[in-house]
Order: sequence, then C-alpha cells, then structure tokens
Amino acid sequence: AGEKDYRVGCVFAITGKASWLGEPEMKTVEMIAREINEAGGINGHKLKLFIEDSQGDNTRAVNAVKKLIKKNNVCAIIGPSRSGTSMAVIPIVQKAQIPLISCAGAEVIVVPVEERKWVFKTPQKDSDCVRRIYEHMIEKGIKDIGIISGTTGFGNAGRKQLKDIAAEYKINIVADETYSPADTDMTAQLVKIKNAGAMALVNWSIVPAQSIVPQNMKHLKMDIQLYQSHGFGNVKYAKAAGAAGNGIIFPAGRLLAVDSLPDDNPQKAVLLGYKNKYETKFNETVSTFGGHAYDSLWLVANALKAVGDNPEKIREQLEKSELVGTGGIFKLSPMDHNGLDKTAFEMLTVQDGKFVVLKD
Amino acid sequence: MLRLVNVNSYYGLVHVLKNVSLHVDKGETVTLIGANGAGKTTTLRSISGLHSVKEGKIEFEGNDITGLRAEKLVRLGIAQVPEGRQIFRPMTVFENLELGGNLIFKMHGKKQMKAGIDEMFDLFPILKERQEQYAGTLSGGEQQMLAIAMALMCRPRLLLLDEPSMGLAPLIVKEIFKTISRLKEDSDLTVLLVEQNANAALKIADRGYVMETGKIILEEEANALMKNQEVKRAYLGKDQREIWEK
Amino acid sequence: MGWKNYMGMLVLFLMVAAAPLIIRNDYYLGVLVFAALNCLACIGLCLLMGYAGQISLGHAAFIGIGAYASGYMTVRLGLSPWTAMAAGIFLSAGVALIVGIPALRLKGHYLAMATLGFGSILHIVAVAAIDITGGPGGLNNIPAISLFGIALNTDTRFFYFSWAIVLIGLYFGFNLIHSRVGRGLRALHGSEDAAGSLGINTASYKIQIFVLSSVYASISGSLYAYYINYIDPGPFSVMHSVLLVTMVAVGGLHKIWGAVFGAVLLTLLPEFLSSFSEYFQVIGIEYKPDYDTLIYGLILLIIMLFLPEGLFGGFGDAIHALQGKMKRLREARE
Amino acid sequence: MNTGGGFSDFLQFIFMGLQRGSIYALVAMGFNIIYNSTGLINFAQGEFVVLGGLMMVTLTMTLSLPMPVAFVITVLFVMIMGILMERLTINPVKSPSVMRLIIITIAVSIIIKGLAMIFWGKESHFMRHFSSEETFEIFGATILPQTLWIIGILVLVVICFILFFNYTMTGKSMRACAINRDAARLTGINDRNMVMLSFALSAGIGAIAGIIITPIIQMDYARGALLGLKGFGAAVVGGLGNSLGAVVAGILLGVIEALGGGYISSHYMDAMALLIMLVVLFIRPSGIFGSVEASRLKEF
Amino acid sequence: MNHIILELINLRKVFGGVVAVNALDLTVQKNTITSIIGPNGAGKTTVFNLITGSIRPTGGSIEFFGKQMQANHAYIAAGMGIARTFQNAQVFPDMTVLENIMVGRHLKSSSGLIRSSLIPPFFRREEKEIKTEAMKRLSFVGLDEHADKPAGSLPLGYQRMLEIARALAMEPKLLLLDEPASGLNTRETFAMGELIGRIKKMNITVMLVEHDMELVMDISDKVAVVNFGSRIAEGTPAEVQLNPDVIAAYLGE
Ligand SMILES: Nc1ncnc2c1ncn2[C@@H]1O[C@H](COP(=O)(O)OP(=O)(O)OP(=O)(O)O)[C@@H](O)[C@H]1O
Ligand SMILES: Nc1ncnc2c1ncn2[C@@H]1O[C@H](COP(=O)(O)OP(=O)(O)OP(=O)(O)O)[C@@H](O)[C@H]1O
Ligand SMILES: [Mg+2]
Ligand SMILES: [Mg+2]
Repeated sequence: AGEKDYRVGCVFAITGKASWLGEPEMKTVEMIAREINEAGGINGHKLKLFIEDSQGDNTRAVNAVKKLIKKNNVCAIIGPSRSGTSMAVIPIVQKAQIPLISCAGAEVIVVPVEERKWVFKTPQKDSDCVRRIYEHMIEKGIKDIGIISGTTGFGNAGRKQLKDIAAEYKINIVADETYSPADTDMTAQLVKIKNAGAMALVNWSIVPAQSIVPQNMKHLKMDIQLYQSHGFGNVKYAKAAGAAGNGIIFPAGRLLAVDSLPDDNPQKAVLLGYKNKYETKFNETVSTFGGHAYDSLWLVANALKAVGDNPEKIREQLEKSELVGTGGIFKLSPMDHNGLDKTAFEMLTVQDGKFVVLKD
Repeated sequence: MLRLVNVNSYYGLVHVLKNVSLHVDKGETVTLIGANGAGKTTTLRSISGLHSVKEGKIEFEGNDITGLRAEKLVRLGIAQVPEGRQIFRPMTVFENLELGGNLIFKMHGKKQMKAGIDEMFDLFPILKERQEQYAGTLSGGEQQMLAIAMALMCRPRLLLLDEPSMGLAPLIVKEIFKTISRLKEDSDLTVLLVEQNANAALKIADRGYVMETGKIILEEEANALMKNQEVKRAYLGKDQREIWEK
Repeated sequence: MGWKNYMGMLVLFLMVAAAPLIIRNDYYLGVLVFAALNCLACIGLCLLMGYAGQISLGHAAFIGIGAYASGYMTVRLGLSPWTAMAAGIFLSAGVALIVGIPALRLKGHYLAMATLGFGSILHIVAVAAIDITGGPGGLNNIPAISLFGIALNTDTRFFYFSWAIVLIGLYFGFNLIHSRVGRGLRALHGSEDAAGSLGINTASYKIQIFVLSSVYASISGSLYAYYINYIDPGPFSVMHSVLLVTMVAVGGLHKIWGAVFGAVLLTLLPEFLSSFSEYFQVIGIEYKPDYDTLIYGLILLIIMLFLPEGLFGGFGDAIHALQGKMKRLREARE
Repeated sequence: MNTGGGFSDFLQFIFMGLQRGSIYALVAMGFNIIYNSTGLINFAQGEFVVLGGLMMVTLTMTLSLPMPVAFVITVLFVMIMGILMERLTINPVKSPSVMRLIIITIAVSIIIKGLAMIFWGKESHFMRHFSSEETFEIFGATILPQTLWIIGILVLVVICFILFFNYTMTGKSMRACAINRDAARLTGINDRNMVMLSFALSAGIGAIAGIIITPIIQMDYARGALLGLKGFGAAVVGGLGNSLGAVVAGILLGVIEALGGGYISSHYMDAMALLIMLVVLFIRPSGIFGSVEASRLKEF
Repeated sequence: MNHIILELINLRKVFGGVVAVNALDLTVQKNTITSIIGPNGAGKTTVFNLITGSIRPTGGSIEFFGKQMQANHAYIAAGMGIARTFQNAQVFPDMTVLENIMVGRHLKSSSGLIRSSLIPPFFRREEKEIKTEAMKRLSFVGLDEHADKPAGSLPLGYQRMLEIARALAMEPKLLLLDEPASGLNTRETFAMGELIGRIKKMNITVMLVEHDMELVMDISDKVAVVNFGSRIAEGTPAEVQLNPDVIAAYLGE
C-alpha cells in the first residue's frame, strides 16, 4: 500500500440513446476493477477508474474526455461506446497524447493508423465481419443480396464495407436500404428488397430496432436468409425478435455461444469466467458489448503492469500487446491497433432465443 | 346584500384599491363612477373573485366571501360582465350562450338552458341572427350584447356591470339601460354598475359612489349626485349633456 | 438608452479576460467554450423569440449548416476556415430566407411546428447525404481556425476567441434593440395590426430577424466545427433546438442577458451534475449517472416554477422587490 | 415469388402507414385535449405513451395479468400520473405564460423519462400481441391482427372524443377555458378542474396509444420524444384542437412515410413526410381542418 | 379649397355570407373632420380596414389624392400617409409610453437592420431626432409624466391618447380614429374632442367613427350615416340629427 493509484478513465454512453451499449460496459469495468483491487491491485497500485457518461452525445463525450485528461489526470481512456463519439474525441487524445481504447465497432476509428497513433479499439473489424458473411453466402450459392442498415456511425461504416467488399466475392447488391435508429417498422424497406429479388438480406445495425427486421420479414412472409452483423451481440435482441429470430446467421465473438464451444478452444476459459461472473453478479445475460470493455480494460491493466502509468509507455506496450480476450485472440502491432482477424468470429445462429454455433 | 369593508388590492407593488368600503342593498341599483384608472374595474374584479384582495372583507348576503374563487361566486349568484367584451371569440354565438348557461344546465337540465337562450334571443334579436357566427367576428356592439347575455344566463341575483355601454350605438345604449332597469324591476336583480356615461348611469341608479385614485370619495343618492357641483364639473362634462340622453 | 446593457458588456469583457488567469484547468475552459457557442446561438434566438415574438424550434439546423459548411469546405474543398465560415453564413441566411418567407406567415404553435419540421428535414439530409456530409460517420480532420497567423488550437485561445465573438454578437444585439428596427420588432410582437398601421412591414421584419438569428446560429456552428474538429449529425438534431429554446426561456425570454444566463447555466449544469457524482461516491452513497436526467429535469422544473421571468428576470424581480420594500419602509418611517 | 405485384405492395404500404399513423393520431389527440383546455402544448405527451407501454409490459409479461385487467389498470395509472403532473407543476403556476408552461412540460418530460429509466431500465421491452401473431393476407398484402386492434381502438377513441368535445357541456367548458380563462370562470366553470380533467384524459389516451403499439414496436424509456414530435406535427397539421384533423393528419403522416419509404427512398422517408406536412401548412396556415378565422381570433 | 383627399367609390366588402360594406360612396375633404356613424355592425370599422389596406375590398375602389389605392397591406397605406387608431386600443403593452410613440416615427427614419446593429444608439443622430420628435407628440397629448411607464399599465383613456400620439408621430395626411372616446367619461370625452380639434388645426384630415353623439356633433364638419354597409344619410351634423331615417336606425327617439 501507499503506492499511488493508477488512474484510468472510462467514457461510456451510460444513459441516453445508446445506453444499451454503455450500461454493460460500465458494469463490466466496475466489476473487473474491483476484482483487480481486491487481488491487491496492479503491482501494488490500486486501479482507480473515473467513469463518465457521454449520453451518446458528441459534445458530452468531448467534455468527458477532456475532464478525464485535464482534471483527473488519467493515463489511459477506455471508450467511448459509439463510433460517432469515438471519432469526435480522437483529435483530443491525439493532441493530449493519452492512449484511448474505443469500444465502438467502426474500423475507421483506428484507420489510417498513422493518424491514429493513440487510438486503439477492441471490437472486431467490420471488414472481417463482412468477409465472414460473404464467405458463408458463397458457400450457400447466394449471389444477389439486399442490405439494410441503421443510420448510425456503426451502420454507416458497415454499409460502406458491405458495398466495398462485395465485388471481391462477386456478390451483387440489389437493394440498399436504411432505417433510423428510432424507427419501428421496416416494412417499406423490406418490400423493396423483396421486389428487387434478393436471395439473402444483411441487416447491419447496432440499435434495438434491428430486431424488428426479422419480425417484419415474418409478417411479410419473406423467407430469404437473414444475416446480421456482430452488432447483434446481445441475446436480448434475439429474444425480442421472438420466433421470427430463429435461423438468423451472424458472425460474432465466441462469448455469446460459449456453451457450444469445444473444450479445447483457447478462449473458452476466459469466456466462461467473464460470463459466469457477470451473469451471477448482475443477473442478466452477457453481451459482446460488455466484452469489449472487458478486453479494453485488461489490455490497459496488462500494460500498466508491464510499464507503469506513463501514457507514452502504455501506448508502446499496447502496440505489442497480446491477449486472449472475449472478442478473440488479440495480437496488436504498430500497424494494427485492433489486433483481431476474421478468425475472431464464429458464425452463430439463433435457436429458440439462444445463440449457438452454426453447425454447417 | 353586498358589503365591502376596507378592501385593499394591489397589482404587483402598485396599490390600487385603498380602503374601499361600499355596500349594495337588495334590489338596489348602485353605480360607481370615477375617472380613468380610478380602480372601478379592480373593485368589480375583487368582488367577483377574479382579483385577489390583500386586506379587507367582502360580504354577500351576510356571508364572508373574501377570497372565494370566481366560479364559486357565480354559483352563489354573482355574475359579472367584464370590461372589454370577454367572450369566447373562436366559438359560435350559440356556443357562447350555452356556456353562459352551463350552470343552469348542470342544475336544471338542458330544457331550462334552451329556454334561457331563447329568452336572450328575445332580448337581443341580433344575436339570434348571428348565432352560428364566430363570436370574435361580431361587431363591437354585438359582442357587448353577447357578453351581457352570457352573464344573464347565469341567473344572477347580483349583476356586476363594467361599462356595458362602451362602444355601443346610442339606440342600443338606451336599450341596454332600459333592459337593466327592467331586469331590476321584473326579477328583483341587484346591480352594481360601473359607467363612464355617468349621466345615464345615475339616471337608472338609486345611489352612486364616486371613486378617485383608488378611494371612495363620495357616496350619495343618485339624484343628489347629479346635482352636486363637484361631480358635475369632474364627470358630467362642461354643461348639461341632456340632448342625447333622454 | 440601454447604458446598463453596455456596462454589462464591459463587466462580461473583464470577466472573460480574467477567467483563464483564475481557471487554470483547460477542461473548464473547454466547457466554457461550449457555453459561449450556445450563448451565441441563444442570443440570436432571443432576438427572434423574445423581441420579435417568433418561435423557432429548428435553430439547431442553422448551427448544422454553419458546421457542415465549414467542415465540408475546409476538408473537401480545402478552403480557408474563414472563407468557409463566411460561406456558411451566406448559406444559412439564404436558407433562412427561403424557409422564412412561407413559414413566418404562420403563428404560434404552427410556426413552431414548421420550424421543427424544417429542422428535422435538414437533420435527415445530414444523415442521408453521405457524399457531402459523411452521413452518420461524420467529417473529421476539420482544421483549426487561425487569427492573425495564430492557430486557435488550444483551449485558452479558443476560449478568448469564442467569447470575443459572443461579445461582438451582444454588441450587435444591443445596438439593434435600441434602434428603429428593434423597436419595430418589439412592436410587431405587441400587436401586428398596430405595427402595420404605423408603416412597419411586419412580414419583411420577421424575415430579416429570422435571417439574422440564423446567422448567429451559423457562426456558432462553424466555431463548433473548428473547435472539436469533427462533426456528425448528432448535435444538430431537433432535440438540440428544443434545448436552445429552453435555454432562452430559462434565462428569461425578454432580455438578451437572459439568453446569456440561460445558455451558460444549462451548459454547465450537466458538468456540475457529473462532478456531483464524484462527490457522492466519496461520502459513500452510490450515486449513479442514471439519476442525472432526473435531477436535470427537476432543476429545470424548479427554475420555471419559482422564477416566472426566468433566471435573469428573477434576478431583476428580486432587486425590484427589494427596492419596493425599502421604499415602503422609508414611507412608513416618514 | 411475389404474385400480387404493384397493387399488393401498395396495399402493404397502406397497412403500414395506417398502423403508424394511428399512433401519431392518438398522440396528436392527446396534445389537442390539453391544448383545448389550456392553450399549451404538453411536451410530456410522448412520455405518457411510454409509461402506458412500459406499465402494460410489466403487468402482462411480469405479473401475467390478463390483458383487459392490465389495460384498465395501466390506463388508470397513467391518468393518475397526468393528474399528478397537473396538480404539481401546472396548477401552482400563478401567472402562466404559455411559453413558461411549455418549458415546464419539457422539464416534466425529462423527469418522467428519468424515472422510467430508473424503474424500467434502459433496454427495450417487448410484449405479446393482443391476439394471434399470425398475419393474414388481403389481396396479397399481409396484415397483423394487432394492426386491426390499433385501427379499431383509434376509431373508437376518436368517436368518443368528438362527441365529448362538441356535444357535451363539459367538453365545451374545457374549450372555453382554453380560450379565455377569466370569462370561463365568470360563467361558473371551474377552470382548475377542467385543466385537471384534460390532463387526465390526455394521459389516458397516451396510455392507450402506448398499450396498443408496444406489441409491435417494443418500448423503452427514451421513445417518448420522437413519438411526441410526430404527434405534435400531426396535431398542428390537422389544425390544433381539432380531433378529426389530428386523425386525418396523423394517418396522412403515417401513410406518406410508408409510401415514401416504399416507393422513393428509405434514406429520405421521414424527410419527405415532413416536407409534405410543411407544404400543407404553408397552403393552409391553420392546418387542414383548423379554421383560419378561428385561429386568427386566438392569441398564441 | 374644397380639395378631395379621399374618395370611396362603390365600395363593397363581403365576409362569407355577411355583406359588411355595400356600394358605399363617400368623399372626404382636405382639413376637415368627417364622421361616420351608424349602428353596431354597420360596417364602419370595416371601412377603416379597407382604407388602410388591412383587408381588400370585394368590389369598388378607393382613391387617395386622386390616385387609386392598391394597398394590400397596412404598412403600404401608412407609407402613403394614412394613420389610424383601433377600436380596441392597441398599444404595445411591454414597451414604455415613449417607446410606443418612437415606433410611430418609423416611416420618418430610415436606418435598416445592418446600420442599426453596427452603430450604438448614442452615436446615432437619427435616434436622438426620433426621441425629440416623440417627446413633442407626448406633450401634445399631455402624457409627459407617464413617459417611462409600460404602456400596458396605463388606464384605457390614456392608452387612447397614446395611440393618437403614436399615429401623429407619423405626420400623417389622414388620420382615422375608431371610437376614440369609448370608455372615456364625459369630461375626458370633452378633452378628446378638444384634442381632435387641435389635430385638425395641424392640417391633418380626420375621419372619425364614434358613438358619442355630442362629440360627433360638436366637432364634425360632415357626418355620414351608414346602416347595413350602405350610406343612409350625409350632411352637416345638424341635418343628420333631424333625419328621420337616422333617428329610427341609430339615434332613437
Ligand atoms: N394588469 C395591471 N398591471 C398593473 N397595473 C394595472 C393593471 N391593471 C390596472 N392597473 C392599474 O390599476 C389602476 C386601476 O385600474 P382599473 O382598471 O381598476 O381602473 P378603472 O377605474 O376601471 O379605469 P377605466 O375607466 O380605464 O376602466 C390604474 O392606475 C391602472 O393603471
Ligand atoms: N372577419 C369577419 N368575418 C365575418 N364577418 C365579419 C368579419 N368582420 C366583420 N364582420 C361583420 O361585418 C359587420 C360589420 O362589422 P364592423 O366591425 O365593421 O362594424 P362596426 O360598424 O364597426 O360596428 P361597431 O360600431 O359595433 O364597432 C358585422 O356584422 C360583423 O359581424
Ligand atoms: Mg375599467
Ligand atoms: Mg367598429
């Protein structure tokens, strides 16, 4: 004891329009930090978290990050939760030279890496997700597809990736629709997709409204295959979709289907540990979103353990970190501030409101 | 019937009524005259419960009614025709009258209310013609008639009239004053009348009060007031103004 | 002729000049920058609402126009920030003119709805027109603006810059309300018929002031873009318009100073609340940010319930009441 | 694969529009009721819808009460919230200006949102449909039984309210209060009761909207604002204070959204609906059914 | 000498089903006081609204200084030199009495939005001039001591005076007064009559709508009586008073 605290900042959308992301993230980091401190801290230093609520709002997020840096003197920052808010705070951490590990999905957050020296992220890359989906489609002989995405930073980035990578797989996008996060009925879009002759549909979104898509499809008696993005990573979404959710296919980290993983999977121990702790403590199912915060915090904690709380050293350490996390097996490098590839994904499917690994 | 004892009222910090005391006996018509801004309207609003009284006491038929809200007082039998034609402008004339009769409706049912409206149509035939028109598009005089009719629909025992003749054609003014006298005789209505047209008011009144800057400065029989030199000089104009007021 | 207002500006000027000497933490200066940006938009809105009596629930759209004009022209076209800002002003003014001509014929809630609809439409366009606005992904790498060759890229510099612009905005505003035009605006607020009968072209006046207030908003938006160097449609939503109106109303609708007070207060309030949460953690009670919304609402409610003329008005009323009491006391003594 | 072709699509969009529009219409009517008795726009109207939806979810899904019982309890609960709101925040205001009251309702909406977040959490809640979830087909377009429930309930509510406001004394008295408080009081109308009643009624109608829509759209604490805005749009475009106008404009809004999304572009579908609404307002400055004359006779 | 300043020719206005003004002909001579009287709802205010361009006629025309008026907004008529007061006094309640009158100088000053906002008021000559001119009108109607009160708090009689002062600040050629004495007591009405007399002396033509017959008969040069939107009599006060139609429709026995 007597050692100074290691100060780490967190910015999550705890309330407001993206609270379904920020809430599990906050719970997770609080849980892990307590655990670390109860075990004696990091090299005898207590880990002190400063958690700010961005409300999913750019201005708030900017203020929060500044506060963490200027007032709380943190040595690293975890978050923000959303792609847009992450983009908004990048100039600040770049200028202040404090490492930031975003929990948001879009790949542009860490690309181009030369301009994002201080920025890292733990969620899997959207381009890898797209590739996994397209590979599965090719296997199934699907050529013409429709895409539908939510108009958020995440949806927008995914939509771009879907369109950019389609040619690579000779996939033909016959319909490209969007819906706003607050929308409650996608019938109009789906009818258009149906008429365009799509053989499968990809729904790229992170908002709860995404679970309305399968319901609407069912009501319209559309029976083409529905793919979702890794933004579907909360079993509540599958439950909300009800019976209509059955058979949805989506790539995701293995956290969601840990029960159906073989025992020799290297991630299994980590996944089970996190899942069990989280679910007993908060009495709700884990989501991949909490997992992103889990991975981020452990990356920071490990770096702190290795080099102490100098931000520049942490940054250098992060660039060579390796971690078996919930999102996959991270291998970061100066050229790759995410460190995951497409093997981080497992193709999952929904069965009676549960996620299971897709068999074929 | 009505008694005000040392009533004081304010608008914010402005002291408007200063120890006003007056009384109106049953069946009497009393008029309150005074210059612009003397506080006549405020007196009426204080009685009818639209304006709150800071100090003093108001009694109606022996009961203390100070501080009661306007809608309660209407039930007790006090109706006011407010200054400036307060009617429901975006509603039709007929609906206005119905609303005026909403107490009758509640207590005696629809038939009685309809009968009341018909009475008003007899009294003011022009309203009958205009019954489907929005009240706000009536001419000034028509609006004033409607306002009086609405107050009468409450079947009051005490009627407070705030400048009923304002903006009305001479013929109508005469009608209205005639109506007031008639109502007074027929149905034993007690009236407290505020008028700028002091001559006409004093003619139908039994008694009068003169008000100046928030104080009652004079109380006398109407006839006596009309002859009072001071009053003549201050309110009744330069000479006799008898030509147009028969 | 409004000497008090100009004195007030002097006081504000001194406060601004001294602030960075007292407030050593850049974070607080940063919050005050956002306060300044909101002030600017609110001053314009106050001229429109408090003086001319026309409501706008779409003002965030003009902030957005300023921000996107600045973002687009600097990032995509490589223009200088000042040029881009000027272009934003012209664009806002143009849009305000086009929207204002039909919309300002409407009154009250109808006008509110029309401006609200307009604001939502622009927000949707910002989301959907990906080629120009970057869509939900936004525009990044917006350069900092520089003045006399000094890049305004630190919080202190931008603090002075933004508040200087607020002071200029105030100066214009005060000049305006104590002029022929300002009186014309207040007159049409009081009675459009009477104003018309005195030769005031009420329609044209309403449009002029709408355009002017859109310019204030546009500048605020441009500064926002140059300050945080990244924009996406989020901050320009209808909810922000509602917040602006709330700021003006909380401060007191009928005084420009009210708008300043309201904007500063409601910008600082959430930051106070989040600092509060730390305090509670220290004394051991678990305070969650979840309660922020609730407390924010409660504070807003209490202000509106107990200070009818808004904060600034309430301030004035209190002084007034005190004066009245003193006077009565004096009278009583005599 | 799809056989109906053009017409069945069109019908599909119409169904979708009706379903959306009905909710807008109900919210708009809620606005109208309070507007009619006080002249103000209650920005917490959307929050009533949310409260209705969430309460119903708790009663039916968590406590497993039968639908009709839960329905009645929910509506009563939200009506009490409406009354509380009026008693605690609107009634005490001494010298009400419309602007001030509107900001107060904004504050209340924030408070209700905050409370809902604390009690119901932040996630979306879903609920069983009233009857079967199996769609049936009409000319190649599919329709959910729940949509029929929504439309049916809308029609019922509309008829009740039109009758109430235009043909009952209480309804007219409520309108009178909105127009001229003092004059209303002088005819013996208890203005305070009228205002309270209007809050109760509009909360009730909001609750109904929340209850019937939740099975389809799910419900979370933050939904209120958007529902409120759309409803406000419908209320204004229909002509403030006019129930029939609210219904027509609400449904119009819903249908335009659906058709725009279906035939033109989903990216701009909300914008198109709003644009048409604006054009309507510019042509008819007092809304579709609002009387120009009547509105000129009203103050703000 | 008998110069016609305003001429209404076959003027007609219909509101929905109501014919408010019906084939009305009327001439107004320069520097006179012309009164219009008639029962409530006869269409007097409507005539004023037509002259000032705040509503458009259904038929007929209005000629001002021999030129047909095309004004379709009130401000255009004001620009031509027509000022008015309203039946329900319309002051700007939140502005002070002096400011109310300063608004009346609108047409006599010119600085626009940009010039106004650039230069502070105390450096603007125009502003000083507006103020002195407004003060003159204030004294003219005798409201000096109320200059700094909010206009809304004035008693009605003073509000009417204020409206007139405000209209005079425009330096109009023609002044339309809509029931300036309503709500005034006998003495105040007398003062109002005297005020109107002084206005006439300033070479301003006055049109008056009023129900106070003594006032009308005292000061008018010419009286026109309308009923149901049509003229039923016209002449000097003395002639009109004795006209049986007028007595039946308006004055009463
Ligand atoms: N809302 C108000 N706020 C402030 N002062 C007011 C208000 N209403 C009236 N007053 C003031 O109170 C005083 C009395 O006004 P009141 O209306 O009672 O007079 P009145 O005798 O009815 O005059 P009038 O003949 O003009 O109707 C006046 O000096 C007036 O200026
Ligand atoms: N906007 C309108 N819509 C319908 N009818 C109207 C409208 N304006 C006026 N009227 C009608 O036109 C007629 C003339 O109205 P006007 O106001 O000109 O009368 P007036 O002679 O000024 O009466 P008063 O002496 O009572 O003021 C009235 O019957 C009135 O109801
Ligand atoms: Mg009075
Ligand atoms: Mg008239």
